[in-house]
Amino acid sequence: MLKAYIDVTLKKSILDPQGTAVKEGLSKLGFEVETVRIGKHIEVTLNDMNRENAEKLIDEMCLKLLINPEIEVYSYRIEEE
Amino acid sequence: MLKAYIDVTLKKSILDPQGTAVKEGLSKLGFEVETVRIGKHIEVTLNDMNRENAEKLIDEMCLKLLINPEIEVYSYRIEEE
Amino acid sequence: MKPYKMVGLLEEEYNKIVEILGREPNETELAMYGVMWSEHCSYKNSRALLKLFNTKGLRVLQGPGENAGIVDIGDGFAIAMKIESHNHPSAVEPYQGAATGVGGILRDIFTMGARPIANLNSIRFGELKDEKTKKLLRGIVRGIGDYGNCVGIPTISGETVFNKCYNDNPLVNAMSVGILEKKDIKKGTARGVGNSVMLVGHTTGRDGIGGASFASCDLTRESEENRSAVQVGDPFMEKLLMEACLELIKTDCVVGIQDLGAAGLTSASCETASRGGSGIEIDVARVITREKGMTPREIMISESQERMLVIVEKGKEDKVFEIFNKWGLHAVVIGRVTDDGMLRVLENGKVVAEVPASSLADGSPVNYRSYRRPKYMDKLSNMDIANLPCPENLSETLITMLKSPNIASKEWVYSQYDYMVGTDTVVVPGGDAGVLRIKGTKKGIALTVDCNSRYCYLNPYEGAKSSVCEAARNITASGGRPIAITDCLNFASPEDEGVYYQFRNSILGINEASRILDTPVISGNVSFYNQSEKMAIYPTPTIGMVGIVENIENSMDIHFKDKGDSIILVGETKAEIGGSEYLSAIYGIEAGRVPEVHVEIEKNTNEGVLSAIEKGLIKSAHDISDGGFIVALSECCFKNELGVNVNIDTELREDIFLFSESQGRYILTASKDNIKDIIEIFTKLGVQAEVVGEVIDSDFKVNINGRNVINLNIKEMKSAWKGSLPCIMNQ
Amino acid sequence: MKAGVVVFPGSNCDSDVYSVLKELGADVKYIWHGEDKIDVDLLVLPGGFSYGDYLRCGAIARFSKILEGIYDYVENGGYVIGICNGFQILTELKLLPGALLKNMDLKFICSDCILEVSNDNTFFSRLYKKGERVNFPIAHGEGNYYADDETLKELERNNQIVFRYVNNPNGSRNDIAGIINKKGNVLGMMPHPERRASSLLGGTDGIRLFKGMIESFK
Ligand SMILES: Nc1ncnc2c1ncn2[C@@H]1O[C@H](COP(=O)(O)OP(=O)(O)O)[C@@H](O)[C@H]1O
Ligand SMILES: [Mg+2]
Repeated sequence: MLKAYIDVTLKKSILDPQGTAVKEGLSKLGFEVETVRIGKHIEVTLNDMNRENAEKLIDEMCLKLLINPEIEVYSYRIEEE
Repeated sequence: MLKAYIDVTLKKSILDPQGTAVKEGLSKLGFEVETVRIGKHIEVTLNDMNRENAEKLIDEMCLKLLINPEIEVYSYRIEEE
Repeated sequence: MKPYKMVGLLEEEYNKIVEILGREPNETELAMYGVMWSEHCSYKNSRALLKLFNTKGLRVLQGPGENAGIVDIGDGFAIAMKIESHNHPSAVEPYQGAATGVGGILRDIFTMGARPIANLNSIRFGELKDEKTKKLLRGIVRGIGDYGNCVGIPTISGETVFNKCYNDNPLVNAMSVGILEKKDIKKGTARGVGNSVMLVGHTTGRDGIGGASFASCDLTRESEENRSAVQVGDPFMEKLLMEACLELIKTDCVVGIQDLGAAGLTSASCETASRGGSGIEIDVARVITREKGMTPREIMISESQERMLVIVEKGKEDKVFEIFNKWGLHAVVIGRVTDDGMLRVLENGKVVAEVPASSLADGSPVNYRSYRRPKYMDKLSNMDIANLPCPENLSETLITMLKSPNIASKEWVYSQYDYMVGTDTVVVPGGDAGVLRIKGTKKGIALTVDCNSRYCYLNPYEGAKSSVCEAARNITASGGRPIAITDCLNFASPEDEGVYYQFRNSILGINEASRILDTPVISGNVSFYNQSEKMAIYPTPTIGMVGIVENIENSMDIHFKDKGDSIILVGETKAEIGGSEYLSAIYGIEAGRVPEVHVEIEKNTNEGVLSAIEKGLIKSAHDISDGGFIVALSECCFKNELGVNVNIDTELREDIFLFSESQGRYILTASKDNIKDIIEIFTKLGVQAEVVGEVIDSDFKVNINGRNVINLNIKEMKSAWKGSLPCIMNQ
Repeated sequence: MKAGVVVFPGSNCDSDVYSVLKELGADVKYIWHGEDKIDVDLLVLPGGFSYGDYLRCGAIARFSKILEGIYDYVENGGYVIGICNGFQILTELKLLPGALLKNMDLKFICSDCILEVSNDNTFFSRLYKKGERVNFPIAHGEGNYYADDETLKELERNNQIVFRYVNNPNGSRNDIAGIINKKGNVLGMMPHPERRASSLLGGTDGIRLFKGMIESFK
């Protein structure tokens, strides 16, 4: 089986108030960091197929449903399970 | 600068309603997949420090704020920026 | 460790099980007894006392014992209601703990055949100083909101209280209220040999295994590592399950229906069988599981959420499949009703557990605990508070009071709840009770939850009585006639004699008020062991109450409406600052004699207020509670930014008059023309009522015995009151 | 006018809008998401949490059977109003530009809300006056309207902004509370006009929106 690990984040140009809130939360606990951005992490398990097809499939899923290209970008890696 | 990419997911035994809904959504679009799990993706930029310290720091942040070990687990990778 | 200890049972309880079965229980059976005989499910430490409650009344269609109580509101309609605690899960995972608390209580309502129409909540936290408490508040409020909002049930009222006694043990009491036609009442009963037992809704997973026994122990380190006990809620599934169940109930195929709450399939099956005097046989292999390799034990005690057990008339299963299919939900036949009184669990046809259903449901030993008045009570109630200095600047003191988290506006909380969805909310949160219209009738219902736990700590009997009376005043001020109570009794360990004294006296106090006000207790919940190594919570018997508003056009809110209206103070103000918010917020003292409450007088006073409202004589009504007259007066001004000019003649010291929490009081406004009639109503009832001032533009002026003691501007007061919580939360 | 209120799994303001339309005498029905024909003059996408709003609000509902034909329906001049979750679905469908992000302060907000009518020259808003202030409640966690600069300019230029917040509660760009498509037959808005249709429930500002639509058909 294959497993795709997809990360979805807001486009750089869009404010990420959640990230800002977490950054502040961290700072209250004494952790000073430069920036925090928050997105979604999606893990999809696929039946066996060749990697190329898997990539094509994941791209399609992302563009059709998993992300909204108006506001989000994605990246992923695929591993054998 | 260092950048940590943290993935937070629900523990295996815990229901993931989001994942279930998305799996069904995908299936409606004709994508049949085995499982979908949805979590959070957090990107934290840190000032330069050695890797070991960075790892210690990220572990601490996760346990103190970013996750609830009651229901979530996390993993991360750190890269130079 | 002995196996019975692992499931939380005592040696004598184990021996009793052996006696019942005539043999040693196997692992699955033992686990089932463990969860069912836990405090949370068996009420073993409270059952004896709960029997004392006044549970009967002309309107009561269903008293305690079912998933929710039901009262008749006329016109063929009835109201189902219930309150339940989710304290322990919320302490460990605030968001999911609170969310699943709402989910559970909603299922209790639609199980009865009622459509949920309102949620309420009573939430209690430690001091709002440290980050930990803020995190709890954020998570719990978000959890309650997200769940209720998503299912589409308005959260129309509640209370939010802060006190250091809740530092380690926040309380989350969720209440839900539903409406049904009287003829549609359903019960959690299994009857009719051969009828099918169906499991519907979510799949079954390993989440929440052992939750019931988890809720019955102290919050110690060990439980903080007890990881699988928390569940994740799925409000979307709940919404579908609710719609499907309500649709199903309208058909003729349901014999009984019961939600799966604490102790999961075990409790649902043994309780339905026990209530119906029958037996149930189920095969766990038919249960749809989320994970592979779940054992019968795990399946039987899993507390996976959003599931229901339906007893279906033999041959009508297809109708169930059809309805659940339409909503995209699972429904499977997992067993059948038998007549041998046994709960028999099979795995692929092979018996893996077999015990008398009623022994699980009602067979646990009942503990008659001993109790003793704790020493602190005399010490605290005799403390001399009369000699505290009177603050020099009472305007400043009032501002400090308005900013204190217990008095400050709770908009930060309730604006995260959709309180309007369903378009029936006539009186929104932020006043006394919430009011809903009942479509298709002229009526409405008023709902509130209240408890003054500081009073209960200082004097459990009077405190519990006050809590009932406060709830009744909140209902009355909104134009409703109180008709029934649901209660959630949150206490520390029943094994402590002092705590058991608090518990017993609280019940007696509730009972006295409930009898006199004719508001029977129709459902409730007990939560013990709310304590940590460091401290125990104050006794907190939360009172949920429903009232009928005969004519919804007459429902009332607290807000002053027009300049020139007269302000009437109803009830007598005495030197009663013991246990008050004033002592606590200004002097840091929680002591003294709590205000006396005379339920008969309260009843008369309520009659008067209600009759003034129903005659259309008044424009606003607010009861006086935390913070006394002056705080209540301020609250009436904020929404429409109107001020007051008030003149008081009194023998009491100024601060004591202003902040006394004497019971049985209201602030009303009316146009000058109606004053005579209003005063007459109260005079006839022997209740004190007098005009103390009038509504003016934007100044807040109070004179006592001719001397100006408070002079403030409404905008300034409002920003102190409204800005306080957001400000603290953003720090 | 024939109106249809779509019921998705997880819709929960469906009956609220339905009752208002019904009371005003419209010929209104519910349309189950699994149906495949839009045979009404006005399609209402109600508020709620379709499919739990689990991935993004409206992302899954967009693929419902009933919405397969919506592009043709709109092309042919059929009217659509999306309220709250319905607005989110319309942006996911790309029938309206932009997207709705989490509220700026990350909290769900339920409250009264003052709007200014920016365009009174639409099928939906014709009974209001430009510049008029109305109170429609809001109740959403993700109502923060986002579109890129280019799109915003175009919305302004074409007068597509119908309602604006007077005190922006959620961070929406250009205070946008409701927009219409270029053609003028699809309106999306976060506030709930159906919650202001009775003086018992706080006011009747919202009722003119529904009246306006119904009267257009007379
Ligand atoms: N947790 C909550 N959920 C919903 N509404 C709340 C909550 N907390 C407070 N409120 C609202 O704020 C009002 C004022 O709170 P409080 O001062 O405790 O009222 P009261 O003393 O009249 O019971 C409540 O009546 C209720 O409408
Ligand atoms: Mg009150």
